[in-house]
Amino acid sequence: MDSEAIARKHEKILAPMTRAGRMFWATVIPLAAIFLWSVFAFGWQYRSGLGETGMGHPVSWAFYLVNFVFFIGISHAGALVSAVLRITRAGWGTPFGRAFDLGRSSRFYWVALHAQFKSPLLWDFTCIMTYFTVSVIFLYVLMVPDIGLLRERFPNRRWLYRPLSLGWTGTEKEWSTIGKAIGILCVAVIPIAVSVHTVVSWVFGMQTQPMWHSTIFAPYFVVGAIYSGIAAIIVVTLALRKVYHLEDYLKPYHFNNMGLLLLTFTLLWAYFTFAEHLTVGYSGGSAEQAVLWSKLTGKYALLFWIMAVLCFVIPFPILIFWRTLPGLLISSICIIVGMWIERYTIIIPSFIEPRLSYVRGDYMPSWVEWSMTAGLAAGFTLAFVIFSKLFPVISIWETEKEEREKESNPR
Amino acid sequence: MKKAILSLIVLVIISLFALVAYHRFPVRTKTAFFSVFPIFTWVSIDQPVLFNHILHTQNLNLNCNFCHRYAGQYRSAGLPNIEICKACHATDAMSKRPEALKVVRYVQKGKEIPWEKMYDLPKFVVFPHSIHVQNNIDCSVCHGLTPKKERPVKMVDRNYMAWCMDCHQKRGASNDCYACHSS
Amino acid sequence: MKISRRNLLKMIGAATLGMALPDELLHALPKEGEWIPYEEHWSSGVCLQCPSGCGLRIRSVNRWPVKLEGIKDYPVNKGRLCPKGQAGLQVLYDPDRIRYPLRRKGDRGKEEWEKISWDEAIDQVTQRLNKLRQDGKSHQLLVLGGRYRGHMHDLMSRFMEAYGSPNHLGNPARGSEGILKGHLFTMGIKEFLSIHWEGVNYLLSFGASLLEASRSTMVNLRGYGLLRRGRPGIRGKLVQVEPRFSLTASKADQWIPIQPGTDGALALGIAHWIIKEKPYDQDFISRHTFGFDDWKDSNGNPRMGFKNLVLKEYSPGQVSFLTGIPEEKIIQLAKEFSSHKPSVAISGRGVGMQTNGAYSQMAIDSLNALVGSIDRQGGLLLQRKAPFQTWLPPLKDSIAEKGLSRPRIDGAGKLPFPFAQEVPYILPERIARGEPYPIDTLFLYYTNPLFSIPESEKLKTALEKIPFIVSFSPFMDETTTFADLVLPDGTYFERWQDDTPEPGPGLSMFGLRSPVLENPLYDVRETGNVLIEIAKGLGGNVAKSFPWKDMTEVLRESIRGVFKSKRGSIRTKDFDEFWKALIEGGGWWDGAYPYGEWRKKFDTPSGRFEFYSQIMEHGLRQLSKDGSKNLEAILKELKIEAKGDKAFLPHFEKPRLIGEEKDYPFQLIHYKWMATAEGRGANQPYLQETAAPHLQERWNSWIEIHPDTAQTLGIKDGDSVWIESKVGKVKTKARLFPGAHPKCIHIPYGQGHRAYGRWAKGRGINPNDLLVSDYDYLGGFLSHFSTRVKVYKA
Amino acid sequence: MYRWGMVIDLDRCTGCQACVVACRQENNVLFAGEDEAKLGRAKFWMNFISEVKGSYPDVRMHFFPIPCMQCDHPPCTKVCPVEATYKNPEGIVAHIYPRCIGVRMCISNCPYTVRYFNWHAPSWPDEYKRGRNPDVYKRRKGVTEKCNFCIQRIRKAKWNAKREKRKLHDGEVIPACAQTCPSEAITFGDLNDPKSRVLKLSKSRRAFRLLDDLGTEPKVYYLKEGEWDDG
Repeated sequence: MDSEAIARKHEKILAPMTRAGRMFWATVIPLAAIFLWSVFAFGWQYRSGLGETGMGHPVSWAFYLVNFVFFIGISHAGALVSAVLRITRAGWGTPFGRAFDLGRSSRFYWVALHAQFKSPLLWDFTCIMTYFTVSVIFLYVLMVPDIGLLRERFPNRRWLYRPLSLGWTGTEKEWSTIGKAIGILCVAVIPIAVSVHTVVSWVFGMQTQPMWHSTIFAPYFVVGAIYSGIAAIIVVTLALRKVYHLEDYLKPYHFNNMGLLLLTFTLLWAYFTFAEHLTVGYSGGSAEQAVLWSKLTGKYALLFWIMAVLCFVIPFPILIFWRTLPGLLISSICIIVGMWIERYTIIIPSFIEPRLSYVRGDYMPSWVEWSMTAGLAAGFTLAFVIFSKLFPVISIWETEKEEREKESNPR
Repeated sequence: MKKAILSLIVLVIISLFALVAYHRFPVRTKTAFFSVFPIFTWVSIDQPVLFNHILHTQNLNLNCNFCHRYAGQYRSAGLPNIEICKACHATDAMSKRPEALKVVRYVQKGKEIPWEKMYDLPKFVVFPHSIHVQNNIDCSVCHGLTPKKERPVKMVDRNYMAWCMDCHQKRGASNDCYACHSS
Repeated sequence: MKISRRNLLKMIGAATLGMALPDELLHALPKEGEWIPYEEHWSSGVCLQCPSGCGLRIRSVNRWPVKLEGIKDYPVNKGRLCPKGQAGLQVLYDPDRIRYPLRRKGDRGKEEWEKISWDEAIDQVTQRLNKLRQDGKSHQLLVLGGRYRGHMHDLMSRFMEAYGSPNHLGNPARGSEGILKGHLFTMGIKEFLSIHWEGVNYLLSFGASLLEASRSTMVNLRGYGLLRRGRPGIRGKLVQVEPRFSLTASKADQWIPIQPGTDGALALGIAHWIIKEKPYDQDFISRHTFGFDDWKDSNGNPRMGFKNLVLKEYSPGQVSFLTGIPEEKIIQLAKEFSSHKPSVAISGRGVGMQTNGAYSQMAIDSLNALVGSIDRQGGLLLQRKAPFQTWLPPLKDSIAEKGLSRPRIDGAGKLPFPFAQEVPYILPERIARGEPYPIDTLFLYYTNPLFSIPESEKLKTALEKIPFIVSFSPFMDETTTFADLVLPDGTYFERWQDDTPEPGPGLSMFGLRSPVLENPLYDVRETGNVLIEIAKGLGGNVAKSFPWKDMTEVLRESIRGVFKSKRGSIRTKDFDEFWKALIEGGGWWDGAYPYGEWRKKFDTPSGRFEFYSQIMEHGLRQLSKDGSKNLEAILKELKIEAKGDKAFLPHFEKPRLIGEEKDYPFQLIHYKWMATAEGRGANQPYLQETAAPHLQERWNSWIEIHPDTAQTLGIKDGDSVWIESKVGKVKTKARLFPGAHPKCIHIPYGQGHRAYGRWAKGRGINPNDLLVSDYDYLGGFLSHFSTRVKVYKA
Repeated sequence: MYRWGMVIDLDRCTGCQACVVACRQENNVLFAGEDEAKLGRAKFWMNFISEVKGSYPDVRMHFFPIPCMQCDHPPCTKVCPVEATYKNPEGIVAHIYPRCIGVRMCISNCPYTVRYFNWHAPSWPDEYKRGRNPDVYKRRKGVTEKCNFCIQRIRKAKWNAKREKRKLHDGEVIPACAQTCPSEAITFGDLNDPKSRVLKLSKSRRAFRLLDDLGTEPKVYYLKEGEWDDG
């Protein structure tokens, strides 16, 4: 089949790329506004210092770290789970998100210049950079045949597609090369993605702060990341399906499978959370106890129990008994919000109750932090929306290949 | 097409490398540069009065400490104020050179000479002149030809951390950051 | 920064660029100022952040002072400084200092000023004073002084004498007069006593805030270290008797909570056990005291002695009922106090600011007499004075004589304040009523009554009645805002002044301030010089009474006496050398303290320590002769309940409280803590930012409530509450503090300024706004702790 | 080689906080102001922390001044990605401001919470600028700062000693906090000098270190409060 025919066949996938209706602008403009506002907020913060946030002593890391861990979790889990959907690419921004948090953000590259290998932050930096590079290549390679197709389909966008398509023509040799490349990258991306989140957790786990200094932090964070990642994918896919009318491609059984996966991770997450708090509660020292009780009954009890409800109590029965599309949507949104709160309750209470029990502190995010959080979320979405206008959200050639395989050996 | 991509990649790599090189090995790049173009090592500074060092030190046999009177005891060496100049240049009796007459004019007006500071270290560096003088480090190690020239000149290739550290290492001085970095 | 469109664009630009550019390109480095060689030198001075008078070593770089340290051998502070002393440079560099003489332009208190020259300002004062004098109204000049140091007080007194006005109020001991009166009645001593910390083993403190705001902060802080670990093998015991769990209580070995105002009773209860069980110092009692046993007067009438009174009325059981302290604790204290000699009983504001203050202090002094720890190793030290040369008396002309013969405006020394030297608290009433005569001109020197006197509104209306007010303050404090003319003094780094610490370390000594900077930072002049200039301008005998050119000459004349004594730390051949050494060393001090000079120091009719105060008796009998009232009536007017001999013996008088218990259920006990002790430090950000030790509060005021009390009132930690007394109400934050007395509300003192610079203004509350004036009439001082308040949520 | 250490006698400490103010004056630590202080942004290289326990009339209060502990195994230096902080040969945990990029991991990993961050650029009132110590660098916004045992004093004393070709003797160099302490609770000196007072006190029966079980090996020792016993 020539490319023109394929394109016509998958008009539904390509259609969103040509049409920019009212809905599109209604989405993009507010998102862009929020995003620009956050840029302004960052400019403000850059100018007058990190003091514009609500951080202080001893709460020296707060919202930005929560966001960093949360978004990195979502985007990386996306990469792990989704080879079909390309939602992960919006997560590339997160490594830069880390730079917002620096006192002198203009010097983030000093981490490379004056590297000290003892520091977990350096590993963090290295892993994220590696992951960033690999996943960019991975997703790009996966897209090359589609871009070749698009180059032919949209002549007025050739300036963009031509260099990106690397002169793809779809010969046998090219197919076999790309197959090999994908094979290698598929294997490579998984350990890297796992390592990224492991290292993010080690940034905490290697510190002496009470409740952070825990051995299960690495798997706990990975599970949490995949958990929130799947939820995010479900939400995004459902949205795409609805907006771009992709019902033919995203069938309910896809979602059922996703729901089952989510259910598994609900249980896994609950298990890890229980284990984490049980060990601390059963045997921990006084400093750990202080943090634990501030989470269970103290200052952070409200947040903690909201998190427990959102991450387990609501989604668990829904996922068992009511695995329909609305059910999935509700539970996924609950999980996303809940997981954000989980990151918050991991990071902030340890600062408020530091090891030296005499030190007192408090934390309330400022407008800058709220704006940056909103901006990050908006930017995330915006990037994806714009991306979906430039590239197909579902890989055409993979769908095609799948169909061809089905045709060649029908069951 | 391929060429364009390749050249792009090469450009990115080169600029990355340049960035790293600039920050990581400043002294080496700079010394390499100055070894090829030594002429740029010396920068003459337009002082309000072109002080003739060689005349004062060799012909008149004045000690550096005579004008830079804190060099032996303090962090700063000190720039001469007109009280010191006054000792000789209260009138034009000592010398009638145009530069000397400028000094006389300053002295008579009672105005300080607005010397330009030539060797300016960042504020976070503690450079005690006294210690270096006591350890018999010759002024020219850092100040180059200044004491032996007719015009005030500045040696531009010296004010780098690695250069200081090299020298410290050679002479067995401490290379602890706190030896020089102010708290 | 305003958010305009331009700025918005800039910021977005900055944000985008920010990721790529190093800081230096965006924030160009500030251009280095004129490069000057690094020149360091050290000079000496004396601190004036509190009355301790610590010796200062001042480190200056390029002529600007940058750090303060203590003078190593200075007897007060021995090279150390307290936080207030350390923050001293913020006094010198305060951005809100008055920089030149000011004349009022707008209405009073509106703070609209015009700059005038010094000559003009001094001229104005001189002309006014001259006219007043010529009109024969010289007594209408009133001087309110506060922190006089050294000879400044004498100089001002001399001016007033030569000028002819009796109205000089300048008592530096404001707030603790009760202690002074106790000392006066028992020992005839007019100064505070200090503790021989090197020797003391057992310290019984009746509410003395030793570690917070006591008299001599530094001697006590240093002394505490000595008491604890200063002597190998000996660790002294400190017992703190106080209603509130203060910092001192927390560092004491034992804290004994007591009903406020009953310290005297406890002291007598302890005395009871000591007298009964007889471990007292019989030698000291028999040789150096009067009125211990019953005695007979010259008429042969039997009189009651201390022993009988105490044995009769103050058994531990009775005292326990009064104070709320269990009997066995009283006995334990008595046992320890009498067996761990040298032991000392001391007191603080809590005792000295009650309606029964003088008697309580007498009781506490009696305890010291019982164990004989006065003027002895490890006991209380009596201040020795430096051998200054006295000046020739001022020349008084007929106007002066006439003016001085007028009664004082505050009526001190007459009923109802027979023993007061001065009663500043009564001034608002008297001035407002123009009684006994109106005041024409008021001088304010280092005092801020609008802040420090309760019921300041009354004073405000009184000040309106005074046509001309001159303030010498370096800072725009509350009262200075009401002045017509401000003649700013320099700070203590910018003037010549001697300084005798009061109380100091006991031995005779003085310090000398000399200007640190060549010229004062701003166009200010030290008040001593201004005063001399005014005197010269007045001409005649007033000018002749001031034969000196300036303050340095005054000091040189006085200090010549010290030079001539040929003793102490500086001994030189000629005076100029002595003077130079004095400036460099910061002060002069005697070698050793002469113990046991009771005969010389006790200034009582018997020349002994008097349990039975003959000073009080003679004074009152004198009054009864003059005013034809009998003694009984006088005692009644002084609101003393005791009758007969008991009135002249240490005894317990019930403290009076103002306000009904059902309307105002809590007693207001304010306290001081180190950083904001006197309210003078409120304009120093380093002190404002120092944490209150127990609650870690900074920059603000709060009240302390007992958690149980707060619960019944429905108040939670951090709530904002109203505190209301009969005369006023204020709003502030409530903090729950388990160390607060359940029946009291505690407020720290020192905040609540309405002026006094950017750091102090409008911050927190001033407990003075709540206080109701009541007096210890016998001592003639204001009682600060007799106000009842109520608290409710705002 | 010197190994600087400090002993704080809690039995002597009066809670006056002279050390706190002296440190700020010596090291140009700007006050934060009320609003910033509420957020916990006030910097105290020598901090003062306290705790009140119990109920009336059995109330107890513990407090102590807390400088940087200058750990022998500092947790903070390991985590710095750019090596801006390190333990210098004399045992002082140094922080080099120009290198710092402000990730604040050293702050979060300091179990004693004695590292402070410049949330804003310090803005000194012009008048106060004259009173700053010229030996101490003015920190910029976005860098961490901490106690360094008044390195400028140590450095100066060492220059003097070098001039006279000798070692520093005990008590010759002391930081601003120890220098001002009214009750002489703070002792500073060389832990390698067998005759130094600080070594003797650190071996005292009353000596303990904060969070000793973490294995950070602090070089700041505290001496427990003693008890008065009758007799």
